[in-house]
Amino acid sequence: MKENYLLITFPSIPENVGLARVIVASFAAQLDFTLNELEEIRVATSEAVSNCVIHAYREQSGEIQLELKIQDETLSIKVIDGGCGISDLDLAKTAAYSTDPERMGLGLVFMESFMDQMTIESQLNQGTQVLMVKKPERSKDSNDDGQ
Amino acid sequence: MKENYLLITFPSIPENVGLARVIVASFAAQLDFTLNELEEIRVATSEAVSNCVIHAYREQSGEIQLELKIQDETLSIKVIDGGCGISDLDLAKTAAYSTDPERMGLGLVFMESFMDQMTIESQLNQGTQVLMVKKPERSKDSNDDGQ
Amino acid sequence: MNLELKQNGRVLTVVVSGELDLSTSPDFRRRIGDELEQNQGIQHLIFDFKETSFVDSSGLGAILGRYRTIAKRDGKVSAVNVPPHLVRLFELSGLLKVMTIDPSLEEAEKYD
Amino acid sequence: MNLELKQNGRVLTVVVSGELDLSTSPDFRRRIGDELEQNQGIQHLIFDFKETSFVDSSGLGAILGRYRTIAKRDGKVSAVNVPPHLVRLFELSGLLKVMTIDPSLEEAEKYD
Ligand SMILES: Nc1ncnc2c1ncn2[C@@H]1O[C@H](COP(=O)(O)OP(=O)(O)O)[C@@H](O)[C@H]1O
Ligand SMILES: Nc1ncnc2c1ncn2[C@@H]1O[C@H](COP(=O)(O)OP(=O)(O)O)[C@@H](O)[C@H]1O
Repeated sequence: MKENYLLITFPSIPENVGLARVIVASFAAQLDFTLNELEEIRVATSEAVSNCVIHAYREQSGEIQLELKIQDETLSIKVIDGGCGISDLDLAKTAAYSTDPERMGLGLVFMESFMDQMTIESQLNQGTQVLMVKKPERSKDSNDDGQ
Repeated sequence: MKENYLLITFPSIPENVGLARVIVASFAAQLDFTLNELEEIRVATSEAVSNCVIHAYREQSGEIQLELKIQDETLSIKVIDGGCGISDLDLAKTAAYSTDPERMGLGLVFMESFMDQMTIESQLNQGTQVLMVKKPERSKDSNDDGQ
Repeated sequence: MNLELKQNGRVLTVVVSGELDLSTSPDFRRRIGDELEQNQGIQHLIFDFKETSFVDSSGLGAILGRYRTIAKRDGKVSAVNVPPHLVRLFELSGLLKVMTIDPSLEEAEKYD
Repeated sequence: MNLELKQNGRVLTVVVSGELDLSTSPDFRRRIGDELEQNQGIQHLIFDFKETSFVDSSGLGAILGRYRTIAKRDGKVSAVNVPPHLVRLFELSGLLKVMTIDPSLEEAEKYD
């Protein structure tokens, strides 16, 4: 199978973080990821979706969109919220920085280190969009046209 | 948790039938279903989504929408395609009736017998919408206000 | 889905593991079909479902299709190690009219 | 997530099974927090992660939070049966600066 996609919308409640992990991991399993890589994808997804629940919408409940895509043997995960937005992206990405004293400020760090690529776009009071990309190591060795 | 929903869109390729099963089963697990009931939900989902792939879009590829909802401790699954539609719904529901000689004509029969409720709406050349509803047996015993 | 085919005399045993549905049944049809065609000496078919995690009507159709070939050879199709949820599907589908469920592989192999 | 708390002298052992994330960490904080509050004699905390299938930064935060209480009592926090993927998260998060990974429960229990 060469290309596939999955668009998902769900409310920002903590119970759905685990659901998002299951969905992303099952979708990702259509590529040649190792168990360890799938584990990294699960953590990155968990962080991105948790951020929507905790930070983007805080006490209120909003909607989270997941856009999953497989193209050129590469997985991309877009996590989109319509929440409060991030005022300083560089600061947010700093290890141990969090606007919540109870939290570790490691979510964005994990997302960056566990995925090949991570980019954020955010607008205050409009929302945040995180794009994460990862290609199985085993597919990187082979020719780019797959097999 | 009282209410939840999940809206999903994906292309009508056979590989996504298994994915749909995983998603629906994980979502359904937020209710108090037994393993046997979850198995029935997996079969019903598999039949409904397979029908979109095989019958609704045939050789072409189209989009399938899944709308999952939890309300009043009840699961509802809507499977929507924009395919060829069904001309005679009663005939289609008949056991062993299939327009494809290779198939058993049991999909709709399984969906009806494994779920509490199953209704189909269809328009020729517009598409088909299947609604399936199921409440955990264990929740039926208790008061209707849950616990 | 993964298939393991073992021939023993006139009996072909197929161990089915994983999920047998729309996406895997074409492979199931082809692999077993090829084996039956290339080896006309095979008369009986035993499916071992111990490791089968899922079957739906696409899978049942694929199983039934293999029966048709065996019936032409006056053979028998039997199933062993059938998990409870599959027993129910086999019943509902009428597959048990043409396929027997045997208590064990040893019992089923007596067809030879 | 499921927690199993066992006290032995001044040591509280917590067997964590399942997933420790945003939805389960409040329960983790509360259950262990209550135990530590009600039982001021507890000085050391051992987490057994043998059955832990998933932890993310919400879970790591919940673990670190329990360390703060123990540190006030001059106690130690240790982890046993840590699966490889968790070792890496513990390292990356800096949690290993305050929590030791012990080779076995028996070893960890020597703190008492
Ligand atoms: N989706 C989001 N919407 C709004 N703010 C966010 C979002 N994601 C991250 N942030 C901000 O970036 C900070 C750092 O995020 P992160 O590294 O995930 O750590 P943590 O979740 O532990 O705070 C958060 O404390 C928050 O202020
Ligand atoms: N989503 C759909 N779109 C178009 N036709 C459908 C759809 N679902 C079912 N049908 C029609 O109804 C018939 C019976 O369906 P079903 O009971 O699932 O059996 P089978 O899939 O084995 O044919 C199909 O053969 C097909 O003609």
